Amino acid sequence: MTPLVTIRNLDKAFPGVQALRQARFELLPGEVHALMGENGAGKSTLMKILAGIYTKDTGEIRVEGIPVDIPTPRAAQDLGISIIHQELNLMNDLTAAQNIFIGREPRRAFGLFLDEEALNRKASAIFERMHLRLDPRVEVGKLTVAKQQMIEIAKALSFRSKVLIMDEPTAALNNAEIAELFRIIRQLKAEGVGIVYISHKMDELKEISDRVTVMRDGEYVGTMPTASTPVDTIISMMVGRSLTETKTEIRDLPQHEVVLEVRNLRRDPAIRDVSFSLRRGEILGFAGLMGAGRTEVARAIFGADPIDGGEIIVRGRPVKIRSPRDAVRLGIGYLSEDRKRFGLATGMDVATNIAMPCLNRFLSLRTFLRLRAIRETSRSYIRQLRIKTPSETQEVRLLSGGNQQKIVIAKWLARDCEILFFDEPTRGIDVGAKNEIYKLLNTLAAQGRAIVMISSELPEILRMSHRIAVMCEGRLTGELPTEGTTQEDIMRLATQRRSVTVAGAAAAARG
Amino acid sequence: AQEAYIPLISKGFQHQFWQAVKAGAEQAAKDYKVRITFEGPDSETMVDKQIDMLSAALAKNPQAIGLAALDSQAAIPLLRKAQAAKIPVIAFDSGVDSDIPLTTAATNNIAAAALAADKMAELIGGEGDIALVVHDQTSRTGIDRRDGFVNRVKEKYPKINIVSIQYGSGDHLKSTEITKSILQANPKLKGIFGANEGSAIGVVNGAREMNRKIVIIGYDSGKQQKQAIQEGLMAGAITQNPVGIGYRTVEAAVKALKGEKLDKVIDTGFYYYDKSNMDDPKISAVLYD
Amino acid sequence: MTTIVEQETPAVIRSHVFSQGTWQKLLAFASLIALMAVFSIASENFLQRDNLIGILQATAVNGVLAVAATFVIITGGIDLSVGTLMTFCAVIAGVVLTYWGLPMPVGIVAAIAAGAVCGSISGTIIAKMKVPPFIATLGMMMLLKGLALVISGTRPIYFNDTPNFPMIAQESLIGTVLPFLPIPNGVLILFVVAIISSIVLTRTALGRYTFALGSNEEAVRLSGVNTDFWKIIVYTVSGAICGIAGLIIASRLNSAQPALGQGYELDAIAAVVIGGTSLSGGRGTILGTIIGALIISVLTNGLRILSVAQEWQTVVTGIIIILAVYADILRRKGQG
Amino acid sequence: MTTIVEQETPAVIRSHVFSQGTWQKLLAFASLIALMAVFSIASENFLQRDNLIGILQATAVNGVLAVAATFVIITGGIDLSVGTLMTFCAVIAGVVLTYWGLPMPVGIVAAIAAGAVCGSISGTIIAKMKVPPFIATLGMMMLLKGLALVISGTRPIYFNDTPNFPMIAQESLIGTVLPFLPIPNGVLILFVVAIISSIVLTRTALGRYTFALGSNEEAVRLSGVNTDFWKIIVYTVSGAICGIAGLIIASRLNSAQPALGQGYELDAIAAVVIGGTSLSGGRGTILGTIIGALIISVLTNGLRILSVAQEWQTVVTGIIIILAVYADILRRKGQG
Ligand SMILES: Nc1ncnc2c1ncn2[C@@H]1O[C@H](COP(=O)(O)OP(=O)(O)OP(=O)(O)O)[C@@H](O)[C@H]1O
Ligand SMILES: Nc1ncnc2c1ncn2[C@@H]1O[C@H](COP(=O)(O)OP(=O)(O)OP(=O)(O)O)[C@@H](O)[C@H]1O
Ligand SMILES: [Mg+2]
Ligand SMILES: [Mg+2]
Repeated sequence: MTPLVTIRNLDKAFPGVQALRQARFELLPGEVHALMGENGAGKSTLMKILAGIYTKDTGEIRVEGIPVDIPTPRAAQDLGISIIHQELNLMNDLTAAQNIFIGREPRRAFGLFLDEEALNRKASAIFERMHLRLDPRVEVGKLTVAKQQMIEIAKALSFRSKVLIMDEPTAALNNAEIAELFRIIRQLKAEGVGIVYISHKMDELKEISDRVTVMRDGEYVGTMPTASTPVDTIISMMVGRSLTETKTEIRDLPQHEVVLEVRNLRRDPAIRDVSFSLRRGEILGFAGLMGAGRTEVARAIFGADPIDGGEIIVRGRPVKIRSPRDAVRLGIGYLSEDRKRFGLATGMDVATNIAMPCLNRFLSLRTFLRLRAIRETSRSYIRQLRIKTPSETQEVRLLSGGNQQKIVIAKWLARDCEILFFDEPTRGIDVGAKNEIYKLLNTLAAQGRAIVMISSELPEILRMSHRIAVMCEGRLTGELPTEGTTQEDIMRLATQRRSVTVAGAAAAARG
Repeated sequence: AQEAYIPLISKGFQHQFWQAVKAGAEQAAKDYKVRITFEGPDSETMVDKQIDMLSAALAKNPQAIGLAALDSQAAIPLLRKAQAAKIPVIAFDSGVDSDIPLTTAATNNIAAAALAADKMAELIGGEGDIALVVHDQTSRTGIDRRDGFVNRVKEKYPKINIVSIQYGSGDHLKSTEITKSILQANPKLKGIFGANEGSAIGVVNGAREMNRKIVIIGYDSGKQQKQAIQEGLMAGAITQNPVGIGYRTVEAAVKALKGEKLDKVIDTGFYYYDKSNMDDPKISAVLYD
Repeated sequence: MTTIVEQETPAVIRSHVFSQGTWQKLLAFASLIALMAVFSIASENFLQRDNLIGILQATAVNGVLAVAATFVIITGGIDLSVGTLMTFCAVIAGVVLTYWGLPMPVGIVAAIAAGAVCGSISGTIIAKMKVPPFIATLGMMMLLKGLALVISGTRPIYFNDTPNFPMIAQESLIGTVLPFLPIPNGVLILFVVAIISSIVLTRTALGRYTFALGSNEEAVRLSGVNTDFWKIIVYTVSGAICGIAGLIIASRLNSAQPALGQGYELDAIAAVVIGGTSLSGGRGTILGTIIGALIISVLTNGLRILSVAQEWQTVVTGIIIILAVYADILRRKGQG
Repeated sequence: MTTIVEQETPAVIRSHVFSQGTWQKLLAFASLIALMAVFSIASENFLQRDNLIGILQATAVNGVLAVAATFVIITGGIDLSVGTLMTFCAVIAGVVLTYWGLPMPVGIVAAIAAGAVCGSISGTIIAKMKVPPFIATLGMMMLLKGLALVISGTRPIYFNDTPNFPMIAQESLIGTVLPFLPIPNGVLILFVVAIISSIVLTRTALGRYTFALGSNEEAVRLSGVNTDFWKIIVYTVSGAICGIAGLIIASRLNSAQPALGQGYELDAIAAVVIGGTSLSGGRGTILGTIIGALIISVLTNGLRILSVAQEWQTVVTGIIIILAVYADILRRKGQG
């Protein structure tokens, strides 16, 4: 069988970074080939070259045995290669359907006018195939990250290509959606499509892939059949060492004081009457399905969005939080799930981003920046979190996705908040770094900080939390102790919908 | 021998009036075998741009300089510099509050506008509502023509009522719209004075579009204004002698270089012209297209 | 397999969008109606047929320029050259008709073609040389201002030899059919241009890419669309529309005035933004732009009719422009 | 345990960055030097001390305005009101000094304070009312243009009763110390303003937030920074700098000319962008802005010295502005 894609001896350098060194890769028809490696190993770069977004320095790419040149995304499309980008690449002002078919709009007779009905019909058909219920006419900018990710997937599927590259497609998805995606992948596989699958989630790897190629520091390490290779071997190939799992030990918490108490928080329509409390030294896991309202809760408490009602009590004192500034002053920090939009000034350098929330600390005469102190602090976080960057003066947008995430974390560590909301903190982070972050969370908790960890990865929730709060449709449907709780217990609460009948009736009444 | 170089810094260059001044200056340059350049800022408000032009002109080692100062005081420091370098300065179009310029070749805009007011009064029968469309609220020519007109009306024609004075930057279209609004707001309006070429054309256009017969008095000439007078849309207009201003400025500079004594003022004159005297050689000589 | 999204969502969204649309269209006129009401009360001369037609006529040039600017602004760009490009096209028409004595249709085509060519040059500088639109069109503005003077010989060009030329903007086709509604052709042209532009923006590929470019150019490029090409087309179309504006103004003044034009770009851009088009690109409507242009005309006309001193006219205009946009912002916010 | 970051990387990069920095600084001057070389060859009058000082003098006002605009543009905003704000401040100085007869320092403080107040109003409209900067400052531009006329009584105000007033910009402190270098005080003020602004932008919290706002305002807000406050401060500082420009121009003309000012904003913004500051915010330098302002002055002066016909001056200026920015783009690209 001729491989669909063969890449040999590929080099790619960016200013200051050798991203790829003699990289190799091979993809067979009907195969799901996982591409693994730490953050910044060069996975995305390799695939972007294959998709015509970057051009290679040297090396050879063959598609179905024929050497090819892929100068533009269009050339890649013509070769039957399509890609789901790691970072969302959508036109927020356009509708879902318009996004999916941009550049390939169906036309009416004479080809002058666009056929909007056909466009929406075709988009609906794809959504149907994905079992996704979404109005193709909804503006993409108004959707959550997860739904936007689903639209990216729909777009890639719409090409019906021979090679489909998925660069961390599941980073923003929850279990149900991931299962749905896997169903689609298996279907494509049966049709003979070759799929490159990049992910940092080890369990997915085992479930979906046939072979795995590991990269490290831009170099090829090896290719193995997934079934016969233990996960530990893959991990040690990735990081060049073996890792030990951390597990949160559950200390005796009830005697610790309550630092944050939320009573009857409301923000129509996303938050309905949410109450919970958080103790010093505690990690409270927030579980739930897409759109359950966890992000909304965190943002509302943080003052990023106005609330319609409810009380917030910090260290025993009722407070009014009108802006993130109020929150930060009260010692509350929030790591957004959407780092590109809300977490980072990507055009600025690493040091600036890390120092952003606590610039006051780095001032002399309350005016002048103590540049040396900023530099040293950022360097220490770069070391501590193993952020892969040439220096603290590198612009954040040039870093790999996972390393960007680490900078968001560093930023809030530097601010030294007592109460921290981590919204999907390990999204897009490699196993090694994930472990570091888990350790960090534990250390922070042990230091007496109170942490809310929002995560869509149930194993992570189960492994890290002292207590688990589950949300569904803006309501808190239950609180579980970690001890003895299973994924199924959480899912049951996460799908405990109340509004279906009520909302359905209301919709019917409205006509 | 090398030709003497005389830069002329005017108040503008795009308007037909200034183009006519330039033509006169170029004619004199040819006659007296000197080299001139002619430039001015885009609009008559740009006082400091004119100063920069003057400064650049001084850097070119001129033998003499002609200046139509936008602000009579702002140019003085540079004129002192010219004086120190023994470069004679000739003022044109309007004066400079200083004795540095050897002479001033200019129209008396106040008197000219007063003449326009007299003609207006005559044509509307000494009473009724009139309005002004002026090109600029703050420039010397704008102020002089407005005040010359308004003051004469106040002094001599108590029954004439000036209902509106508006400013259109000499932009034909803007002046047209302004005229239309004035006519709309004042159904009994009898006449409008347009204080420069663009304003006057605008008034003519506006009255035509509104289909209103009023007495229009313009200023300067140009093809459209002459045509409007011929067709009877415009009663008449004041003309200065722009070609003469340009010519006499350069001529005075040449004389100064030769060490001749100059009169303090060169009055280039102005005329009121209408259908009846347009073809008079004395008038047609100072009109431009 | 379970689907997660709630059942009712599409229906909710549909009905929501609909009511929003109708509401929004009505409210967009709010500032305009409010202004007109104030002026009608303040002066009996305001709400007369002739004055209203006058307002429409005064909107023609700025309206067409604003439509041209709308295209560019929706792509996230800006066009400072609309005013001088208009003048340049008028001068080209003058050269073709008066200096060369060619027939009127040739002059019309030449003016529009000149606009398209200049637009495509701006577009190329922006798309291919990656010069920011502000600078590319600022440069073009100066270049065209100079060229208009050079070509015309710094003299107005009159259309006296083309007797039908004033017809383009001044006479009234509608008036010959409906004598009580003597709307000048210039206004008619504005509405035709607006309607066609609106169709282009909402129904054609060009329109789709115009919005897409303003929304996320990189994403469009990564989707395999030739973004450079489409950007050049957008500027070309915008330039051609400026050519039409050039014909209207030349016809109205029965001459090409080479010195005119600078300053018109700010009015045009203001109309676009008052009309709710975002300067960061991705959203906007022609209807909004027309309303914006009308707001400016009504304001200018009304203040003049009231004989407000000119310096105060400027002050009031400044304040109203800010308030009109603020009202629009509140309206959007009110609708979520 | 291995660390992943290679040992040599930082060193390699640092030296790279260093050479890049030096190189970049030299190359940024390239267009300026090239222009000056061309003019020196073309005319012997160009490279004379007095002419060079004249060029600097001509840069003073536009340079200070451009510095003011740089602050705003780095936040991703735009300020169309710099020109008329300058005039407004000059008029305020005139009122305080000439009409009220107060001592000179009071006039100076009043002008700068007026600038700061107007700036803070623009800033508030933008930050609190969320009106886009283009519209907010367009409105302010008109408002201030009108107010300057109203306050001055549409007449220039002369500073004849304040004999020291021309000293602010015209005389030469440097010249009294170094007689061969009679650089006027206006130029000195420009350099002082530029140096202080540069320090503010690179070394202070205000500067850091200025860049951050332009880079990703929402992320900054979510970092707990009071973005509205800092935005207002940026506009306030920018306004105060416009006040300084007002003093320079008033001193240079020994009068406050109330009608002047509109059109200056385009020159100022052009200087900023030619200097490499991005209109989309987040990046820019004061050094670049000064170079940009100098490029414009040298070009204008050089073309005048060569006695190029005025209409062609405009054409050439338009082309050179585009090319200067293009050269800057190429330079950056060459350096990755
Ligand atoms: N445009 C660019 N300019 C400069 N450096 C870049 C650029 N894109 C990527 N890099 C660098 O190249 C290296 C490889 O990045 P890449 O995005 O391919 O990593 P990755 O394996 O996809 O990581 P992650 O798992 O975090 O997504 C990183 O060091 C990154 O900083
Ligand atoms: N910007 C927005 N505009 C409109 N609706 C929104 C917006 N952001 C969130 N929502 C809606 O609010 C609800 C809660 O979303 P939220 O992002 O808080 O969920 P979540 O539990 O954090 O899930 P996720 O896994 O997607 O992060 C959802 O119904 C979502 O559609
Ligand atoms: Mg990646
Ligand atoms: Mg979330």
